[in-house]
Amino acid sequence: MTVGIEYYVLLSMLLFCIGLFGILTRRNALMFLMSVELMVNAANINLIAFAFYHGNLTGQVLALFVMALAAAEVAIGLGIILVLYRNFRDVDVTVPTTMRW
Amino acid sequence: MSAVTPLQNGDTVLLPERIADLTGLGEFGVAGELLAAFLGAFVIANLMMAMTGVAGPWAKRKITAAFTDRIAVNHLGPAGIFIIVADAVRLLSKENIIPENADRPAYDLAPIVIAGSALLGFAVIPMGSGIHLADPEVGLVFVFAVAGIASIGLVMAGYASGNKYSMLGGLRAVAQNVAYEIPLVVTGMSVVLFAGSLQMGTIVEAQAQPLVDLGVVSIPSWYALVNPFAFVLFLIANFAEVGRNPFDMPEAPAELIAGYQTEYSSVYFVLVYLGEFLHIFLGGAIIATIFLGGPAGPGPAELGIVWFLLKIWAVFLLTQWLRSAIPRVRIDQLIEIGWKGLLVLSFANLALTAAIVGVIA
Amino acid sequence: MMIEILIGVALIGAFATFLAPNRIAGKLAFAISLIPAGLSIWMFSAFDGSGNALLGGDLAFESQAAWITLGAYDITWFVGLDGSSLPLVVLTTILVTLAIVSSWTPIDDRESQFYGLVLFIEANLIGVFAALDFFLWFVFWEAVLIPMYLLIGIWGGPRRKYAAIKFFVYTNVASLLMFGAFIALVFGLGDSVTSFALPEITAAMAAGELGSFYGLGPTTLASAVFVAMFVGFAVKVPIVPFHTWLPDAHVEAPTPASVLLAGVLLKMGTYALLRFNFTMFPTEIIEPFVLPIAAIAVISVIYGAMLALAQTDLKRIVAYSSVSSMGYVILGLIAFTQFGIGGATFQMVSHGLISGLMFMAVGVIYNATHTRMVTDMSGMADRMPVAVGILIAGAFGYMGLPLMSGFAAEFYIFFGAFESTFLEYAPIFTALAMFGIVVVAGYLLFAMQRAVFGPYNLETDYEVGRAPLHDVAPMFVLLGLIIALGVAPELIFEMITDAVDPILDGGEL
Amino acid sequence: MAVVELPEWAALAPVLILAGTALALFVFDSINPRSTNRTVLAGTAAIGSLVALGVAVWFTVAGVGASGLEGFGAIELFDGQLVVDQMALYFMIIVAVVTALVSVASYDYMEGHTYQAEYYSLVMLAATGMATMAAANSLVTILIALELASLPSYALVAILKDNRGSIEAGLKYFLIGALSSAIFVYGISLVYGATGYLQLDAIATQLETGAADGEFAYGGLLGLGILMLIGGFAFKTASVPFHFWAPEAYEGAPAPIAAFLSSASKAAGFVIAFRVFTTAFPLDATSALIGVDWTLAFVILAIVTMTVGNFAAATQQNVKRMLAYSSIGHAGYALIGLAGLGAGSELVMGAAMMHLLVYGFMNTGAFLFVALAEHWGVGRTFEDYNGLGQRAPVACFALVIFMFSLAGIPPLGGFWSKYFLFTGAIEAGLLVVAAALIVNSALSLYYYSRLVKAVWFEEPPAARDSLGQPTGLYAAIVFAAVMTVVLLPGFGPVVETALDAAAAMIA
Amino acid sequence: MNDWIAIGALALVGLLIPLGMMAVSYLLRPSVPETSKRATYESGEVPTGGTRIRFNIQYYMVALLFLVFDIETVLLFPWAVVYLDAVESDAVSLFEILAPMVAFVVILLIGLAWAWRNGAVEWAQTTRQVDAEGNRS
Repeated sequence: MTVGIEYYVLLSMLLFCIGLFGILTRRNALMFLMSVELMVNAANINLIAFAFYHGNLTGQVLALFVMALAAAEVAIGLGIILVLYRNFRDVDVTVPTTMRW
Repeated sequence: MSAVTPLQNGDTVLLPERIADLTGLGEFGVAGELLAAFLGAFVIANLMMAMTGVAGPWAKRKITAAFTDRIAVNHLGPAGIFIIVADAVRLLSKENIIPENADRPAYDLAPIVIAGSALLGFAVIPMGSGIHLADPEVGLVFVFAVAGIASIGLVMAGYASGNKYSMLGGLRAVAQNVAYEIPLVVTGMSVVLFAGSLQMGTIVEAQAQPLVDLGVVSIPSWYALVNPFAFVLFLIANFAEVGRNPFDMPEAPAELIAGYQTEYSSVYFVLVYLGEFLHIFLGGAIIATIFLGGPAGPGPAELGIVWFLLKIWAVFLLTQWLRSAIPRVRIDQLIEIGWKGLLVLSFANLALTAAIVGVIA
Repeated sequence: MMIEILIGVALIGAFATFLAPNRIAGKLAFAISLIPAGLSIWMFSAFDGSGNALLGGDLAFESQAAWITLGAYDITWFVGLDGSSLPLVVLTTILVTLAIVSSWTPIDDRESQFYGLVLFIEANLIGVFAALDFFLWFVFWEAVLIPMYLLIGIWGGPRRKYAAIKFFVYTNVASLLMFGAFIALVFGLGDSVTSFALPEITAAMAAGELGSFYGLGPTTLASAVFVAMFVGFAVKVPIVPFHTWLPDAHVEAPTPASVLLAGVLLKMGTYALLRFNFTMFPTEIIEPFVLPIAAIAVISVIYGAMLALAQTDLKRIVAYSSVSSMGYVILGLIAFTQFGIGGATFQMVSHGLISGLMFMAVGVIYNATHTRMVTDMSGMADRMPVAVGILIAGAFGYMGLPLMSGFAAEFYIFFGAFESTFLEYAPIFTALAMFGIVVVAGYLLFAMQRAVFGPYNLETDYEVGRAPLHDVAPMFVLLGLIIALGVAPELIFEMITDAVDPILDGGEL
Repeated sequence: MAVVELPEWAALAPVLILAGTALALFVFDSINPRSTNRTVLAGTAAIGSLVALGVAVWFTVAGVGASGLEGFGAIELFDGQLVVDQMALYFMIIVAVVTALVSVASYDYMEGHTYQAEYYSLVMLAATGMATMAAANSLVTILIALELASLPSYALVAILKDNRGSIEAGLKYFLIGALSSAIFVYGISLVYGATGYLQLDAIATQLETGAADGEFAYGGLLGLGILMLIGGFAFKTASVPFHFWAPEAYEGAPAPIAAFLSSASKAAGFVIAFRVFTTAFPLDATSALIGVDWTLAFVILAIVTMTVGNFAAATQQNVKRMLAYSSIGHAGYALIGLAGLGAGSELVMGAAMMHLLVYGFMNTGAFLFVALAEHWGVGRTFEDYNGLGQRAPVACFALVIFMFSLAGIPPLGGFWSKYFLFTGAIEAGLLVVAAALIVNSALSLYYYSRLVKAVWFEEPPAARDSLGQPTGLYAAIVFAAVMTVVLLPGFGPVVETALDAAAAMIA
Repeated sequence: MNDWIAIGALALVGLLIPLGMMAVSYLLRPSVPETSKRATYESGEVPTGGTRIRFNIQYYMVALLFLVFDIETVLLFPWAVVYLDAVESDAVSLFEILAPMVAFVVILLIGLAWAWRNGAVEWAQTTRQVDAEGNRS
């Protein structure tokens, strides 16, 4: 009762594309973060599926690390978004344009 | 340390298989397996629902009354036991008032999440007498993870209600959960150091080894006895985690009306309320499993479920006892106890345990 | 070790001056610059080399040390002097000393930086003339640009920014072209060379080791490289049509910078032409280009002179006349005779001295009048007899008055060009170039007549008095040198021909 | 050989020292919160990075990681997750140097900032990440090190939390960084899926056997993965197509941080790119499997990056932004190191390494000059810099050195590395790239000399207060300038080290 | 039989029971719509202001701190699982097993100490504390 590896890859690619789509269309910084998380988790699905497929644990271990890194990234990101809100009164990523040329 | 071989699936007979064997569903292949699993799940879920049913409307009142020297429910049935049915009917047939500011899908989902997450946690708990739904290798992590989902339910409830008090209650719930989750998990980890596995079955089995053999009486190596420090830490963290006294900040009626459940009524309220009790029992089940030897106890193995329920109820009793005996801490004290006290202590415990395990081996 | 000492003294001096307080910077720089000047004169007297540096001659003051190894190629610190480079080194050190002295009056802002840069230029100029490893040479070559860029840009006249950038861009693009070409050449030589030492490359070229490079056959490659390098150096020289940066740079540069620019920097170009294009390449590569080069040389001579004729700015006149003078040098070089190349080298020295003198004289007048316009300064002869006298003497030098070094130089060049067998129609070219002399004489006399004689009509009557001694003394030194070389050209000419002869032998002429 | 016998893990000493310094700063701040004792904090950071530098140099000289009779061979740690070889040490040196310069310069620049200790410890943490990147030998460690370098950097860019520019810069840097790291992770997962390994040499072995017996079925997956990995590198090195963040981030960030990011972070990005593409994806096997020669991607990236960077730089009015774009241009130059790998010669990659070292001095110096200008408060555009040379000749002279070195003019260190890149490109047969290098260098001269012109030639605005001479900034700038110059005569050891390291990687 | 099938089944049951209860309640309960019923409950007073209130920044600090430590426990669990086996096998010394974890935890504790000292887990600050803070910097 094993599911073929290609389905996992398809799933993860779908997730990745959803994330990418979110990044391209959303202007809210929080939404952007969430979309990025989707992309990272797509990678995690891949890693775990492939780890199972290849029969080694490397992928799973990396998936753990990736989760940790994603969490750290979110922590930093939220901090930045917080100061962003404090300075610009908005979390729309297109609002800060003090440096456009 | 004696060699504890991690159990492989099939070493113990799990509930679904038992059902499959009994009913002959095993012959129907995957569909039969699914059906058997479903039946097993149904049994366990109903067992737990029944227990909360007993605990919520009846036992809680009785215990509190006993502590405060009152009588409490006593009209319906022996010792008022039928209040359970009456309350159930009463609550289910009440009008469901949904506040106008509610954020609808989240508002409706929150009770389901709160109740469902607690139920799901019981999947990996070995309750003895063959009542054990599943025994995955990552059981302990699974149960922590599933129990953690409740915070999402709480914050959803608090946020979606559109009420300031609910919002604060939800936030407090999260702050509290996150503050005590780590001591909880880290202390749980010190058990893993002893057992060398995350599988619930293995952890229980490891506790069956005799700690001290006094000839007639053999004291089992329950981790509560082996590592009482960890046990106490875990107990405290667990109370905070399930939001009981003295850590019942999220709903603190005196401050926040009823916290995140302020705006809930009718069946939604029932679900939230039951969910909380389920969580208390889940916490008790975890404690029982990883510190109190699970279903172990004197007598034949078939009595496992009895011993197990007894242990859960003991923990429940303790929560109610504390509810009556100890005042609530302030929110700032709560956070500081968590971060500055329990967290550090739990790490100390972990390091100490690791050192002891290492030296013994 | 002598060359290292020269460069080191100048470099350390530059640094010390840069950090010194403005008040004493000028004196300090002068004192420091006396050391290389004195040393180089001693080196001149102690010169014991023979032959051409690139063609296996005996080098004076040679020293070589490992620097960087890049794959198959060694890049070394390799310096040494032969008869053609030593006079230029001496010219450099002397002119720098004099330029420093002549800056005392006009430079009154950020002196320490100014003198620091001048000494820095000196160090690099010595390096350019002494280096015998291509990379080393190129480093010095380019290192001259930055301080000169700053000198023009900071202390220059009203249009200094434009002039500085123009100078910088022209010379840099030219360098890039030349550099790329040379690298292509070395790659084309492939395994036959193991270092960037110029003698080794020359030997390999002579031995016909040139292979193909990116599909270019040896001959094509060599020709392309020859042209690219010629163009690269021509910008520096400069010759028509690459000369347009020169008037701007000269006019806008402060007097001492002009002195160095005209006196030494231009010689870098001609020196490089001599060293690379006309020494390194076999004659059969040069041959197709002889006529065009000669034509360019003659055009430079005449066109430069004509342009000078049209100018009213005294500095601009001198600048254009430099273009003209450099045309002679090219003509002498392409003649490929002992007198031609030797004369060209001699002209480098001579022109360095004369143009330095001219610029100094103009500078002294400018210091007093704050104008360089020929029309404005008429009648100056009365007010500043010494400066004007020297200016006129310089002009005569330019014109090639006998007993002045210009005469000797031009004589050698014409003689060499005339007798050239390498250059077809040599007499015609020579004659045309000689016609340039007439124009030069014409415009200089014309300018002098307008500028310094005639009625005094400076609109604002400045307090024009005698120039201070330290302004005038350098000019006398230069004048002395000019006359000395004019009277006794063999002072350096023998040395030069000694270095030039191997080229001609190698060139099988 | 080495006088002292050290245990194997000691090979990581530079990294450990950097990490230890970061922790020491945290401890200091915990004991003494919100301390503004800048001397102690900046001093600790500077000393820590200098010690790391010293150790790295010592190791290099002693031959740690070097192959051959003299050396000890590459030291593999943690089952080859980390490897300390010459290249690792080489890049640790770059990182440590830049960190030291930045720490010293920050002493003055961050004066009056509330979160001093945080600032320095974040710098040290980022430096630790970058140094680890130099030694990372597996996609796991690479990812972790990359994030360890990136996360503090995001915070550092946005550390001026009341400055809208800084916040905006931090936000943009973070958003693009997060996106690119997501893409990078996905790329890793695809490569892992195609090969089953994350360790670089294991991947290579897998690919080679796969190419040999023709049973490798995941060419497409691998190709896509490699493409995504390139995306991650492009972000870290500020190359096209992930370069958008650079101008904004550098402009908004505190100038020392901009220096740090544009020099050390870029170098670190390149070291993993070098290592991954030389170790994990052997050219022949990989191109046989994915059907395309991956150097082609770098050829295109190199040309586009240097052109985009230089052309954009030429149009800027803001000095910091100009430097930012020029830094993109320089990423393009360094990319030649990967583009030219097809020839199988170590020269071109070695040249890129040399360029990154020199760049570490000259670019850091240039940004620190901007830091100095910001410290003076003279403004940000070219016009605002007018006439600074009259007031601060030493710093402005250093600026001249940096600018001309960046442009690649001979008497300065930048000339060598650019020349080596040029020869390397020619040797690798990339005539187009070499031509692009030349053209772009010529173009870059325009805008670099423009700054020199502003500082030295233009008249200063009428009212300008006298300019202070902050010790730390001056020391850092002068040191960077001296090194930029000294690298010209002293380039020999650099060349040897870089070429040895590159040769060891390619072999 | 796969454990996860059973767990999935329980998840399904865990979903169905609440839904079932909701369905039963839906059939039983009355519906008497009335506007004032649906108003937000604020102790019987007329509700004031919005619900999206500003709350203490400390919630955020704590959340971030949690993120760090939670992830850290995730990374510690694998270590904890193999610890016993590693101790019992003689291949590695106790130090080698213990040291990485201790180093890891120590780094985290430094982080905690830092957060502690910098007031990240300080829930409420009195005016005096805030003043002292101001003087220190």
